[in-house]
Amino acid sequence: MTDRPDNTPSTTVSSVAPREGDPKITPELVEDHGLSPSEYELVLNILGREPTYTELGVFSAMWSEHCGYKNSKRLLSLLPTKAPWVIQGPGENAGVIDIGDGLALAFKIESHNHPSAVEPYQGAATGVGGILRDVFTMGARPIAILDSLRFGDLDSGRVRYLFSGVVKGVGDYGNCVGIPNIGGETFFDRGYEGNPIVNAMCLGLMKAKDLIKGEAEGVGNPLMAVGARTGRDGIHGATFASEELSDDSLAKRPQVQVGDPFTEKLLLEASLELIQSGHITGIQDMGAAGITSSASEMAGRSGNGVEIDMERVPVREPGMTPYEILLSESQERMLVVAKSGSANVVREILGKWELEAEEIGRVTDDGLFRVREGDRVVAEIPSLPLTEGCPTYEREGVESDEIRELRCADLTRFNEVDSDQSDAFLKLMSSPNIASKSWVYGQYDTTVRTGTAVRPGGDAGVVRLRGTQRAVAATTDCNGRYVYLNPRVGTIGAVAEAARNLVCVGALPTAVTNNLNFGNPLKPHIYYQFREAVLGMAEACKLFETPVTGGNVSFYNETEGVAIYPTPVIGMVGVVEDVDHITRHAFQDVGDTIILLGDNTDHLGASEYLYVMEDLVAGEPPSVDLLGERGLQHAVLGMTQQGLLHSAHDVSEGGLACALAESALGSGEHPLGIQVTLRDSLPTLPLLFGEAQGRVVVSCDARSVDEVLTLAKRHGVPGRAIGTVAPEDEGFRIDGRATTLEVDVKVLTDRFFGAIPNLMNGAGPS
Amino acid sequence: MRVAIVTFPGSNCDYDLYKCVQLVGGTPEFRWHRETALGEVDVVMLPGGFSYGDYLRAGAIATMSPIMDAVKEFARSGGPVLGICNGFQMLCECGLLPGALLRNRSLLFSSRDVRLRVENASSVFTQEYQVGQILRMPIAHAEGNFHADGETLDRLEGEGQVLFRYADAEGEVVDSANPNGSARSIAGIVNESGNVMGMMPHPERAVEPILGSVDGLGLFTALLSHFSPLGAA
Amino acid sequence: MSRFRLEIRVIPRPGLLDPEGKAIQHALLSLDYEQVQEVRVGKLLYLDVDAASSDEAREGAEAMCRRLLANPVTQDFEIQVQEATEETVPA
Amino acid sequence: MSRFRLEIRVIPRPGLLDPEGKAIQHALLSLDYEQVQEVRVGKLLYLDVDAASSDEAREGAEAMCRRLLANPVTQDFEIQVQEATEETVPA
Ligand SMILES: Nc1ncnc2c1ncn2[C@@H]1O[C@H](COP(=O)(O)OP(=O)(O)O)[C@@H](O)[C@H]1O
Ligand SMILES: [Mg+2]
Repeated sequence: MTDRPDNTPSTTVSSVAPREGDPKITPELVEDHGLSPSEYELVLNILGREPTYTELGVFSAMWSEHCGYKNSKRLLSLLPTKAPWVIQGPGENAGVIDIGDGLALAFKIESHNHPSAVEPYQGAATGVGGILRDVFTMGARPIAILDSLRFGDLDSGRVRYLFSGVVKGVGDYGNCVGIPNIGGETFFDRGYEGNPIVNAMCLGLMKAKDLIKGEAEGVGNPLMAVGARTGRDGIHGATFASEELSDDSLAKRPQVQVGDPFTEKLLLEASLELIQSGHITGIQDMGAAGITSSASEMAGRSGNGVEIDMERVPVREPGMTPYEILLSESQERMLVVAKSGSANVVREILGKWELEAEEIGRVTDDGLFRVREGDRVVAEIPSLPLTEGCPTYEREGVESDEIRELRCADLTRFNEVDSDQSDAFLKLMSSPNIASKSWVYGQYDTTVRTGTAVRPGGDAGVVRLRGTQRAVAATTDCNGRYVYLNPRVGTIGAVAEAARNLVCVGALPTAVTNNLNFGNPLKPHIYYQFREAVLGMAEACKLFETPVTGGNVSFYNETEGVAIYPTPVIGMVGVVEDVDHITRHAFQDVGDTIILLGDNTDHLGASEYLYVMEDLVAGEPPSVDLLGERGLQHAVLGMTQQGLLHSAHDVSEGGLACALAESALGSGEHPLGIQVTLRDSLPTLPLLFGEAQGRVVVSCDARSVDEVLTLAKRHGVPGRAIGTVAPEDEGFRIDGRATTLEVDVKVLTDRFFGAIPNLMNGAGPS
Repeated sequence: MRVAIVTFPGSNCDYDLYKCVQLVGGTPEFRWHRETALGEVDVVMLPGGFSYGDYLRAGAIATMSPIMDAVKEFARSGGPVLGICNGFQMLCECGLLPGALLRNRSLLFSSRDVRLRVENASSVFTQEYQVGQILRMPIAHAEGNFHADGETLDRLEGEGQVLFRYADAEGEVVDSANPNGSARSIAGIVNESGNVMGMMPHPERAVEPILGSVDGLGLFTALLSHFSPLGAA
Repeated sequence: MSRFRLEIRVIPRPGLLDPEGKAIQHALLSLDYEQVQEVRVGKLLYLDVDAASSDEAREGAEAMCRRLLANPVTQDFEIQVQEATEETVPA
Repeated sequence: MSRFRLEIRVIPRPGLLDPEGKAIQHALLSLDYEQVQEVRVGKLLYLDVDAASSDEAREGAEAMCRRLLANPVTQDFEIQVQEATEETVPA
């Protein structure tokens, strides 16, 4: 079913002669450009004639999934996007929210899955570069990076190669530009074997009044290409990102884009200086589909036209055709609209930062995207139909029988196990999904800019805002296994966990950016996952009052026909009213009381326990009682604000036992023991390792216990003291009605911190 | 105390250092690498970061900048020069300090808190610390593995030019506490005349409780009290 | 069995951006070495290997390059069997 | 004026630890390339320069190496003038 907006051109398009050497437009060529026959017909309608090869390339890029959102747009419109604090919702380079004190926070997440599968280091590095540019083109200075990563299991040499390359790429780029990494996720499951997920998120800070948009304002204003030169890198990357990976695509892989974080750092400083100078009216990253998308989108947003001359674009290699220049995805480039008469000032500012700025065109009033090569026109397309006219589709969606069977699997046999679980516990603690990720964030500069109050390793990262009492917090969350088994429930869980992570550090959740990583949407069971996930996100974001201000869709994450787990990553930001409220996940003092907020259940479905111990991905994922969850979060936030807590940590993968262990071990510097007694009459495995949502482990001074419990009760949250924090040498001990779990803290420390380094060291790539 | 903070394309701890100097009551001023004069200043600081992207060798290309002649002149005339991280790398590259900084032995960028043992508390930079005192502060580098030949190392130790060594929480200089493979666990050194200092860890990131440590403050207050004995701002 | 020294050059593919080469060229220019028109940076590996013949040594190296030493997406490689030392190594 | 291609090898001084070389050897071993006895890693720089003669090109490169391209504390360098392209470049 196609949605056909009125694409009748408002202005007539002149006829454009083909360039010498252009291939003839054939149905095959059109198909190679990813356009369906009906889409091509639309192109013919818009132009009123046959497109040239160059124009076909332009349509192909702009109407790719990556730029045109053709299979996602309709569903995405169901997401809540408004709130009084939202300054800029979806549609710009990044979302922007008001965070008080005249300050605004710009933030966005973006995927670089396909490039990272082909060349993990450069793919990940350029992913970070792109998201930084999205943020600083809004006029905001980047203050934090998060990275959300997923790979196959680490016993494969290929996976270790991808993992180490991606981490190094994320690190090297952000480190060099000097933006602290404050968090993220790292998840391993065979569901991501051939197709890693690499999502990067960036937060930027600005004065609310300094917001600038990617619009081509002011007819006659010069358009300038700024930053690095254009080379033949990544031509058709946007189309490539919209296709499945096959051996074929590896063979004809496009040139890899190489990142240059040093140039990015200069571009960052120059761009902010440009924006401050008042000499420009618009600025946009040349990201996917390069000059084509930045120029046409800027024109589209302002309702103007643009004219650019390919002969004036600074290129890295001789002999580049307009087609290549238009579609190149060379990194570290920007398109700037200068005020008329300001081109020289722009050049001067860029020159100071040892960068180039070249006038390549101007804003026009005819609503056309016109490309020249010197004197002759090589492309002329109405801007609006190009940027907004991409047909959008709603597809058929049906749950796969196979997955339904897994979801409905009978897990009751696990309720009979009562034996000692100490070994299972240690095995879980050394599962790379639960073990410390310090091997990852130890490669990321987390303290540059001297603002990081909570570093990676806790529930959410926190950056203080100089000159105020406030701080911002951010987290990324999604358990793809949950979403795979039940997309709606799993996605609601991701939103709930993100919000829970934020309240645990003392922040009020305020807004969301999201990265929807899915398989091929033309397959009904994938479209089903996508639709359910979006509906779940919409429901949860409405309830938590965390509007979605932007995001990114990455489809076709498949290798040889097998899709990744559907992975709608939630990037959530929150505001800490007073830095004194900041709470961390580690227990602080021996003798403190440990309190569990929320209820344990007999749920074991979709758990890490089943994956690690039984090699099983099955069962219903834990569901979220949205109202109960909201009560819990208000309660925890209230406790942090009243200074009652010494620690707070949410229960997630690995269940209660692992959450307690994470709090006991902290950063590993001062590990502590615990003495906990659980009186629940629940089967042993779900009690220790079940991943029921809506639970937070907090600790406090014995004198504050009553106050904590009273506050919980006032929010309708079940709460009870379950034990105390013990000295390290007294061990880690949990007594249940039918089981006792006791391990040495030193052993626990070794397992938790040593697991990933051990997997990565003794292991060469293959 | 007037402090010139020299910035290069790719410096990224310049602003942190600026704020830190302000915090202790000094007066920081940025100097762009293309300038040729430092002006009237008491101290010169070379900040951390990735000057020229760390391409070729960390710190190498920056030493070719016009301002470096002025920095060398300032150092020769006895002015205190402090290089942190990338700044330390530059000081070695341009010969103001002996040795070189090689890639970390892990081959990975390393970002974490380390502990330093104060080895010499009589330098103008470390006079507010005690010998044997344990300081905690972050490192964040990929090329921090201090290297010099045996003779040079002996001389550095003999002359008290080693200011900080990596140590564990108890102050033991053990290999497991050495984050990058530095020869003899050296984390910071001073030149023979005692006025040029370089260190890999970031004292400017350990100056407020919210950052997790205030152990870096002493370095800056030491310089301040040297130049403004009354502690004037 | 003899010992061979292999010299392997790993070079970024033409057309690919070489930011390090660019930065070095820029630095050389600022030192007035205006004669420098282009700089590309590659990696040099010396491998000492035991093999029955120089051909065997080279073939081994080619396999290693393809599997590990060079990234086929971004790099080309060249192998030179530099010298065979006389000494015979026990197999 | 002709154009010359210089190949400059920057090699860690003998005796210096080469952790990268060791890591590569280790990785090769784990891929069962047991014939590899030692690995050393250096840097390769290709410079295209204009000069009147191959000697002039070499001298220029030596100066660049001493000033910037190699660190005398840790590195040695070797220069090869690889080829002179015929084409004459305007001075
Ligand atoms: N790729 C990464 N980058 C930065 N930090 C990470 C990364 N992976 C994990 N972390 C840190 O480790 C913490 C624990 O990881 P995990 O257990 O997956 O998170 P959660 O608490 O959300 O369940 C995260 O909150 C984050 O701070
Ligand atoms: Mg966790």
